[in-house]
Amino acid sequence: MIDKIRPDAAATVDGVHDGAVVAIGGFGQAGVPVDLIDALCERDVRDLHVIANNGGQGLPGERGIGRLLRENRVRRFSCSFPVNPAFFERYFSGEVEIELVPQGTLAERLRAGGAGLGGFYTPTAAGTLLADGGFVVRYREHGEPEKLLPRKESRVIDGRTYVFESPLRPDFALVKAHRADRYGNLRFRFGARNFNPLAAMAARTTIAQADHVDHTGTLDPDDVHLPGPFVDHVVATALELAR
Amino acid sequence: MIDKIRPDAAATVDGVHDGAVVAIGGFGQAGVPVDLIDALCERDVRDLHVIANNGGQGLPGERGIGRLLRENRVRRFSCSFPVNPAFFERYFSGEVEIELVPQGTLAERLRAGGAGLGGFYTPTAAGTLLADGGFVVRYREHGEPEKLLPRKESRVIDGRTYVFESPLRPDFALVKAHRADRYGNLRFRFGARNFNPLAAMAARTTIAQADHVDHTGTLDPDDVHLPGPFVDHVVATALELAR
Amino acid sequence: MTAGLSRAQLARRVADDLEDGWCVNVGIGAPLLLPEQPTPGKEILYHCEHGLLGVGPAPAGEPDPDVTDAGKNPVTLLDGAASFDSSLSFAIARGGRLDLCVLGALQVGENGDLANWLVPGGNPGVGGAMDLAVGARRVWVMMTHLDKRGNPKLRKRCTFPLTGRGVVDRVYTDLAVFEFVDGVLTLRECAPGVTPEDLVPLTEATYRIDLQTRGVPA
Amino acid sequence: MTAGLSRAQLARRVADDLEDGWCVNVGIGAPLLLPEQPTPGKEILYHCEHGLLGVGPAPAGEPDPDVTDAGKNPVTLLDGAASFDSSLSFAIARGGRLDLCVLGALQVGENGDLANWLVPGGNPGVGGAMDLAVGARRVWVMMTHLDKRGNPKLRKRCTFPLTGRGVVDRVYTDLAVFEFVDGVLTLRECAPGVTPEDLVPLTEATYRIDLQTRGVPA
Repeated sequence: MIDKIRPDAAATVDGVHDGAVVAIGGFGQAGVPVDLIDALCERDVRDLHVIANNGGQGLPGERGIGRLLRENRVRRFSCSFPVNPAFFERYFSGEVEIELVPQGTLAERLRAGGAGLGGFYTPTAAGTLLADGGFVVRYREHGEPEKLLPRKESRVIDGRTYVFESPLRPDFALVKAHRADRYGNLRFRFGARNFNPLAAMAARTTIAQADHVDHTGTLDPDDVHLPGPFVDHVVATALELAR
Repeated sequence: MIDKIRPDAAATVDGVHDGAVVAIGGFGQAGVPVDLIDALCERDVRDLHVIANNGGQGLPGERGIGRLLRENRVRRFSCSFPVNPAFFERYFSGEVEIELVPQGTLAERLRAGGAGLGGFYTPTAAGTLLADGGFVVRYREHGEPEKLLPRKESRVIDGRTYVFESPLRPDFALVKAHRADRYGNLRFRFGARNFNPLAAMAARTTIAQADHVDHTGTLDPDDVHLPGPFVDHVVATALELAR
Repeated sequence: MTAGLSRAQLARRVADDLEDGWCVNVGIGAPLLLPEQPTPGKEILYHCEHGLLGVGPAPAGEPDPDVTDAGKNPVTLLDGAASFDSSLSFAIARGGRLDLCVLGALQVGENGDLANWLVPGGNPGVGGAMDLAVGARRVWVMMTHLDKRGNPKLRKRCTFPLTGRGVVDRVYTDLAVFEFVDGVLTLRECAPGVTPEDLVPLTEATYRIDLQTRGVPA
Repeated sequence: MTAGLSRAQLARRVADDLEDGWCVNVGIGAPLLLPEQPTPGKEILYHCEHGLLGVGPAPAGEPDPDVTDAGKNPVTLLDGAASFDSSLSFAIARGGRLDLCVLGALQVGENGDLANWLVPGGNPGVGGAMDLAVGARRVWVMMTHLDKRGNPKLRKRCTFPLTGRGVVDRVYTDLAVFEFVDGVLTLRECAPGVTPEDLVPLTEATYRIDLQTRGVPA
C-alpha cells in the first residue's frame, strides 16, 4: 500500500544532512513551507545550499528562508530576489555565497532538473552581468570580491542570442501544498503554487507540508497539480493539526 | 471586453493558410479536435506541416489526422507514432515527408517553443538512428531514400550523452478541451489532455474546441489547466451545439 | 520646478494607453499601482510573475495570503483569473503571450537599454525583470525622471548593470512620455506644466521631439 | 517444443516481481496486460506515457474514451490516479520517478541494448520508448523468445535500429527470465517444462547461468 503521510514534520526532514542542496518553494509569504523549515532548524542542519526565489523577508515571526539565513545555516543561496537584511549582511561579509538567477531561469532550471534534461538555452540575461560574467558570487571578510561569476556559454539561434543554463537537481525539496492525499498527489492554492511544483520535480527527495491531508480519500485526477511520484513524504501543517 | 468565443468552427480556422505549420493535440482517440480538423478540410487547405503525436488511426469515421492524410493535405508530418496505412502509403511513395520524434522529445520541443527557449539537451535517442542520423525522412516516388535525417548535435554532460533539440513554433494549434470560458482558459479531461496544452503554448495562433463552453461564468483559477493568453479562439464542439 | 505627476497620476496616465484585451505584466514598484486604475470600456488581464493572471485591486476586506502581486501586496482575483506555477508563468512571458510589461527603472539608455536591478555596490535582486524584458511584446518603463540625487535617469548609455539590451519601447516619467520610434528616442508628451525646454537639463539622453497632442486625464 | 508461457502467464510472471508502491510504465504490446493482473498485498501505480497515472484494468461497463492506455485500449482510473500533459508525463520518465518501465522488444543485445521500434524496411513508429528506456530506474523487457520467423530475439548484438544503448535490466520471455548482473546477461529461471539446454539453440546471446529457484505462480 502506498502511504506517504508522516506523523509530524520532524519525521519528514530526518534525512536532510549537513551540506545538502535544498530547494524550497514559496514567493513572499505565499506557499512557504514554514513548518518544514522550522523542523530543519530544530535538527540543527548546517552548510546548506538553498535554492529558493526569495530572501524570505516579511514572514510572520521571520520564519521561512529568513530563519535559515539568520541562524547561519546557509552557505550558498541560489535565488532571484534575496531581499532581506539577514542575507545582505552575510553576503557582503563573505559568510554566504550567492547564485543570482533570473526568476524565469530559476523556475526553468528546476523544471529541467525534474524533467531529466541536460540544460537549455534561454534569451533571458543575454548581454548582462548575469551571463557575461563578473557578478560577485562571494566576498572576502573585508568586503572585497573573492569569487566572480564566470562567463556563461551563449549561442546565436535564428539571429538571437541565448544563454546556456544547466538543470538544478537538489537533494531535497521542501514544499507547501493546499491539499494532499496518501499517494503524494498535491494541489496548490492560487499564488501559493509558484515554485513548489518545480522544486518538488527537481529534487531527489521531496517533502511536502499540506494544509489539508486526506488520509482516506484522494484528489480527483484532473484536480491534481503535481502527481505523487514527485513527492516522497507528506505531513499536515500545524493548521490542520490544530483542528 | 475579452471574448474569444466564436460562433462556429469555420470562423476559427479561417486564417489557416496553405503551407502552414499546424500542431494538433490528441493521443489515439482522446483529445483530438475533430471538428476543427473537419473545418480545415472543408476550407480545402493544403501542403500542411502537421505536428501531432499519432497517425490518427482508429477514430470513428476516420476523422482527425487520418482525414488530413487521406485527403493529401499534409506535406510533412512531425510525429512519434504515425501508425496508419494512410500515412505509410504516402510516406513510402514520397508524397509525405516524416520527422520522427520520440514522444517525450516532441512534447518537450512544443513546450520549449511555447516557453520562448532556444532549445534543450535530452538524453533521449542518444546513440540511435534518430540522433546519429540516417533515418529516411523522404522517399523518392520509386521507394529509394531521397532525404536522410542529418546527424544531430550531441554533448556529454556529467558523463552522459545528450542530444540537442530545437523548439517547435507552429503557426497554428488545433486543440480540444473539456471546458473553456470566454477568456480562453481551458480545462481538459483525463487522458484527453496529452499534447493539447503543449500545442496551444507553442503556436502563434491557437484554436480550441471545447465540449463545454461557458459564455458567462469562468473557470475557478485553480481549475484552469491552460491559461487564456495561450488561446486565441474558442468554439463549442458539435456535442454542445447539439444540445 | 514642482510640476509633474504624482505616482498615482503616472499610473493613471499609463493605464490610459492600455488597450482592451491586453495581457499586462506589472513589475514591482510603481507599476503595481496599475491594477488599481479603473479602465472603463477596456478589460485588462494583469499578470503577476510568480503565477497569477487576472489580478485586481487590493481587497476591501480581509486579505488572502495566497493572492498577492509581485511585490507581495494583497490583491484580488477577477473574472477570468488563472493560477499556475512559475515556469508556466515565465513561459507566458518569454513565449510572447504578454502584450506588455510595465517595469520600473533605474536608468534607460537612448539605445533602449534598461537597467533596473542593481545600483553598483548596492543590494542585488533581479527577480523576473530580465525574463520580462526579453519576452514581452512591448516593454514600457514607468519611473521618476530623476533619481534620488537629482541625476537624469534617461541616459546616453546606462552606467548601471543592464537588465536587457534595446528592449524598451516607451518611457513614462513624472514629467514626460518618450517613445522609441524606429529605434530613436522621441519625446511624445510633456506632463501638465512641463515644457520641452524644462526637460533639456533633466535629460542626458539625446532625443527627437515629435509631440502628440492628447489630453492627460484628470 | 510446445512448453512456454502464454501472454497472460507471462504478464502474471512479471507482475509477480513488481514491488509494493512502484510506479510502473507499461509500453504498448504485451506489457499492457500488466494492469489486468491482481497484485495482492502490493499497490502498483501504472503510468501511461500520454499523461495518466493510476491506471487499472479494462472497464466492466461502458468505456470512457478519455481513459485509455498507451495502446489506446479502454482502461479505468484507480485510487490515487492523476492526469497531466505529455511533457509532465515524460518528465516523470526522464526525471527518474518511474521505478520501472516494461517494454516489448524486437531484439535485446547481450550488452543490454534494446531494439523495439523499427524492423528495417518496415513501418516506423517510435512512440515514447526511447524516453522510457533512458529515463526509468529499471527497464524490463517482456517478449517472445523467438520472433515470428523463429529467429532468436536475444542477440549478441541487435541488428535492428536501437531504442537505447545498454538500458535493459531484465528480460522476461515465454521461455525464461534473464537478468543483467553486473552487466552480464544471466539466465535466472526457465519456464515450466523448459530446461537450460532447450534454450541454447534458441538464444544467440551469450549468457551466464545462475538459476534462482522460485515458484512460478499457477
